[in-house]
Amino acid sequence: MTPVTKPCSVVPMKKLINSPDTVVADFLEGMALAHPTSLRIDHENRVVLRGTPKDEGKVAIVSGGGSGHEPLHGGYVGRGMLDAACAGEVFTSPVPDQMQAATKAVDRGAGVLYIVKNYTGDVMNFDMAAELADAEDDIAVRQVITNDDVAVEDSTFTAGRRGVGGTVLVEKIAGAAAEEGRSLEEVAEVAERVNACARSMGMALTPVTVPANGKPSFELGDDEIEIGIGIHGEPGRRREPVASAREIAEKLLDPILAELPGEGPVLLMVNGMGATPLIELYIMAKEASQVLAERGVEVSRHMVGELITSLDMAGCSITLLRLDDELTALWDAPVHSPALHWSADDIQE
Amino acid sequence: MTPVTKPCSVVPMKKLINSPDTVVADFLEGMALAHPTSLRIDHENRVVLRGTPKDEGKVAIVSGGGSGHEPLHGGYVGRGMLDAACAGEVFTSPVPDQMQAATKAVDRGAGVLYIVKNYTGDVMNFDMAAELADAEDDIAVRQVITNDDVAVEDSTFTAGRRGVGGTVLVEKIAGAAAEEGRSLEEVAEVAERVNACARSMGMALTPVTVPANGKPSFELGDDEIEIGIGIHGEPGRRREPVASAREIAEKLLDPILAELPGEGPVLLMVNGMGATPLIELYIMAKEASQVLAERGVEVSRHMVGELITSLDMAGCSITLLRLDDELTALWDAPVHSPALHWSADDIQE
Amino acid sequence: MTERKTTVTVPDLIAWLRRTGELMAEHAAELSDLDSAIGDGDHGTNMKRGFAAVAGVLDEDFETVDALLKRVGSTLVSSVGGASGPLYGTFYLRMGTSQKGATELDAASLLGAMSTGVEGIEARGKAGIGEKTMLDAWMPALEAFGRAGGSLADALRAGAEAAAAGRDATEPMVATKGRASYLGERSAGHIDPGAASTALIWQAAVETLAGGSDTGSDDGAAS
Amino acid sequence: MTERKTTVTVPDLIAWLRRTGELMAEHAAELSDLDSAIGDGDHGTNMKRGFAAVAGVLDEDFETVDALLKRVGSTLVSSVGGASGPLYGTFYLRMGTSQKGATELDAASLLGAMSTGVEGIEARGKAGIGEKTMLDAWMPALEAFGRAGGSLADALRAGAEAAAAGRDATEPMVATKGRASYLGERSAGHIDPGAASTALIWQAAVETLAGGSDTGSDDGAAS
Ligand SMILES: Nc1ncnc2c1ncn2[C@@H]1O[C@H](COP(=O)(O)OP(=O)(O)O)[C@@H](O)[C@H]1O
Ligand SMILES: Nc1ncnc2c1ncn2[C@@H]1O[C@H](COP(=O)(O)OP(=O)(O)O)[C@@H](O)[C@H]1O
Ligand SMILES: [Mg+2]
Ligand SMILES: [Mg+2]
Ligand SMILES: [Mg+2]
Ligand SMILES: [Mg+2]
Repeated sequence: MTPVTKPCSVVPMKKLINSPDTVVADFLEGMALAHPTSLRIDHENRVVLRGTPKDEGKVAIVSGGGSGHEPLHGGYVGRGMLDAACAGEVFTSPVPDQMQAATKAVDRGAGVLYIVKNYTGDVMNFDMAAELADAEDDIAVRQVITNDDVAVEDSTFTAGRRGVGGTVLVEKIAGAAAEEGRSLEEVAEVAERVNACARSMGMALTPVTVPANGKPSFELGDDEIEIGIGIHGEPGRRREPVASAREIAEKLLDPILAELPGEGPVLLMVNGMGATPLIELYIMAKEASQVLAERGVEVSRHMVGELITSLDMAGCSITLLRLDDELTALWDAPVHSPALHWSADDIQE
Repeated sequence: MTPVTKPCSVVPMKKLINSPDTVVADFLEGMALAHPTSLRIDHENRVVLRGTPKDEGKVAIVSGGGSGHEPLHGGYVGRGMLDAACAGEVFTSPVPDQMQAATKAVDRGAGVLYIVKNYTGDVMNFDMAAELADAEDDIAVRQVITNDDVAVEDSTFTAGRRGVGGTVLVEKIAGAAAEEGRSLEEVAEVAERVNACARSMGMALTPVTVPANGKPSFELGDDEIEIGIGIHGEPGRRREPVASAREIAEKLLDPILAELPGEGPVLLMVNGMGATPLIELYIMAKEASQVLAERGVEVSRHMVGELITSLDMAGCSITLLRLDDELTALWDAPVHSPALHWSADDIQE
Repeated sequence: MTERKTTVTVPDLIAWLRRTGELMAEHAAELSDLDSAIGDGDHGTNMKRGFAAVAGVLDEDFETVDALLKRVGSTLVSSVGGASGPLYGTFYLRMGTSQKGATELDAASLLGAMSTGVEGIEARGKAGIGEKTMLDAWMPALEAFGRAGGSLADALRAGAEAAAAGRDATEPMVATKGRASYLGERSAGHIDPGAASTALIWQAAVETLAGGSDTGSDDGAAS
Repeated sequence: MTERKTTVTVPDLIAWLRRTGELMAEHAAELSDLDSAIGDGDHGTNMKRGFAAVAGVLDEDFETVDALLKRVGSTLVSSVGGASGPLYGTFYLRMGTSQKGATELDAASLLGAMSTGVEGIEARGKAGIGEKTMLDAWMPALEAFGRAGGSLADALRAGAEAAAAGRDATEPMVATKGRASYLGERSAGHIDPGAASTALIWQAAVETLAGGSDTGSDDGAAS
């Protein structure tokens, strides 16, 4: 008998999944089971919808993108925020059919706003969907492209700044504006304004492993961090030695502040990239707050947590949004989604 | 000139911290800055308190334990849940002085319930605090020790089952009971009942690195997982090859179901250990729901997220709580804490 | 030597698309590796998924070239996502619409159809030559195909060789479109994954449309 | 040979506590490593932090043994946390209260004081001998100290040797108390960290209370 030789050993992935092929379908089934009444999921089209649609005559908001950024976008479907989220494959834009199905499902006669992160694929797929909505379904669609990532320095020689953390803020505030009964034009305008007033930058302690690839997206030494990363395992602006929370806060905030328009108080969002313990995010929130205080920037609203992630990447991003009274009031308005939740009787801060 | 020899190179830790010594203090400062009105933090005693104390005449609830399990416990301070949380050093029980300060701060004349996870250190430190409260401050104190971890099999030859995921449920439900105005006796009774009806089990994909140690708490091969781990980097019941989400759900649920008392519907909690992406937790929620359906167990409430963690450990735990009408109503009652939040007008599910 | 082909029929196109799908599946890991270096590491799985979906519709009845290609294009649009889905989808959609009612294509109309398809890629992606995208394989390939003269087979081989050369020529380029553009100078030194998948499409064309068993071009994807 | 000591004064006790703190700091990594194997890896930092806090109060004025030891005990309780905080804290608290008003201790009263302290550990932790805890170092140490006869120095050395032996004897034990008990049989094969820190306390006692420069015992912590 010839001895059985072990095939070139492939180390199985350390992930709570069944198979790389079923990640998105399984995830959506889990969401449906975990939120049986507040969400409704169209599994065929991979669209997450509110359990109870919003009132007739209000603008609906659709977002979506590649999966792997949870809770974005499905976790933000709910009263006061999104009406539908289209889940693409991991790190791959959804296809126009999904947006078309979402658009038809959520339109309440007042039109639909698409919130799209600025990636070539997302922009093209949402574009095609908007063309279809217009041509086939006669539904008014407006699009807002978010592009808040200051890590992309030279937007004339690139596909333009990426949409990252600011997207969460656009979705929240546009959602509140739509809930107020504003017109499609007005909701799009406020969404544009949030995007124009938001700037972000991220960093990674570790790369990300896409289930379908099974290996890290880039190599990072034990004593290295990557500054200016995106949310798809793209390498960043530069590689540096491990630094303290304080130093990292400065490395992220200084380029943000250099490009943040306007004056006055800001919203500070400290976001974990997927595998970052909450205790570390609060430490980053402290350092970021202190850096801002030293720079003379008043922080009037805070949000800390894993809000827009990159699978199992450890690291964080910081987003600043320049606030005014209108944006503040829309921010404070109630929101009832799985991942973002506050009510009228909460004191905002 | 003699060449400068590099000292035995210590790889800096990949964590968003300033120094292992300041982790807890920095974290609490971050919490204070991020929640300036809803929380108040006594930095000297490391106690997280509600921004607005509850009404006079209601039972107050104090919990606490080692840090590193965020959002537990500080993230659960708020209306409908805890009145105060005492933060120990990382993975180290707080000291009696902290509980004493918390007790004095939160007592509204109706006594204080301590919710304590069953670890020798926690039990002894809370015991000493209860003795002090009684002797020095004349405040009525009752204690509930949570011990829901079925990974600890032989509780007569051990310090007894550990308190893990069930603790979150005890804190939520006791908090709701206290908010209703029940007596200390009654709140303690319902807390005991939740603990008695809850069972948990956890698993790790990776070990945990305590900042003060700078190295992983145990070694785990690239193709190994650890079943039956605790939340302090303790090794588990046994080591096994990497398995699918479905298989892991069975490995955790079968021992839980073997020890879960009673009949009827359950609350299913799927918890991430600190470095687990939400997409994976929802996949686990799907698999757990399906295993339970096959075992004939009805799931009437769900909670999915990072709720009781172990620093940067990747992995998950499952907790089941056998529900009845009273526990269900208390579960559904509003809660307004940084980490757990729903309001009276949310449809529970 | 086998019979010399001068036209491409609907079954020929189906064979081409089927072979394309096989090559995408074979080279999926390679394409994703290229994409990991300068993008998000999914180009191989995207192409594999898309052409698997295409293979699923190839058994339907197609009377005309445009019926087939439009079905292929919309299948890609509906199944790929990302940047490559709308781009390749648009390619086949436009390629089809340019040949309304045709049941076979000679070399000239094949060139015309593909040119219209590539114009669709340009219109959708707003990129031009030298931006380190799939266009850097498409454009030289079409040019070589048009210039080749001679037989359809020779023209296809010339196109495939130019596509492979165009693919390789993306290596030193600095990307200014798509995800790779975020890397700036760091994008140089890597082959563009979309250019590599385009070279595979041309390899499949040679293998299926040129007639005979000649597989002329090199292995199509970068090693 | 230096003068033979027969009693322990308040300054002697202060020297003992200071030396204990030094040893805890020196051996912190070792103690935490022992704790990582069967616990949560913090025993070294816990002890280091606690005795650093103790060192911070040793400069206060202490007239009596009980004033000093009660202050030490409550400082440990207030600064250590975990299992070891209340246990070691209780030890010094009870040791102090057993000697109300004393300004120095002879061998017999030192033994009595420490025995009362250890009873406090037993009462607080509800453990007994053989459960793989610090008691497995404390109990043989006290027994050897009591049995030793001879000089205070000899008794201390006998105690320290027995503490070290007791520490080593925890290695094969299966823990049934504390965090290590969760490991069941897997707890065997590792020295108990609390027993190791107790052996350090005895090592410090020999170095500071026995008189002379004799440091008799071995290095105190397991290697
Ligand atoms: N604007 C564009 N025009 C033409 N081709 C492009 C453009 N943007 C990207 N591409 C092509 O798409 C390829 C990436 O496809 P893929 O990885 O599937 O999508 P994504 O970038 O969305 O992950 C690139 O290698 C490039 O060839
Ligand atoms: N019930 C007990 N009685 C006596 N000693 C105990 C008991 N439980 C634990 N210990 C001791 O405490 C030591 C652990 O202390 P430490 O690591 O500081 O606390 P924790 O276990 O809370 O992390 C153990 O090695 C053991 O010697
Ligand atoms: Mg992609
Ligand atoms: Mg501990
Ligand atoms: Mg890609
Ligand atoms: Mg310990």
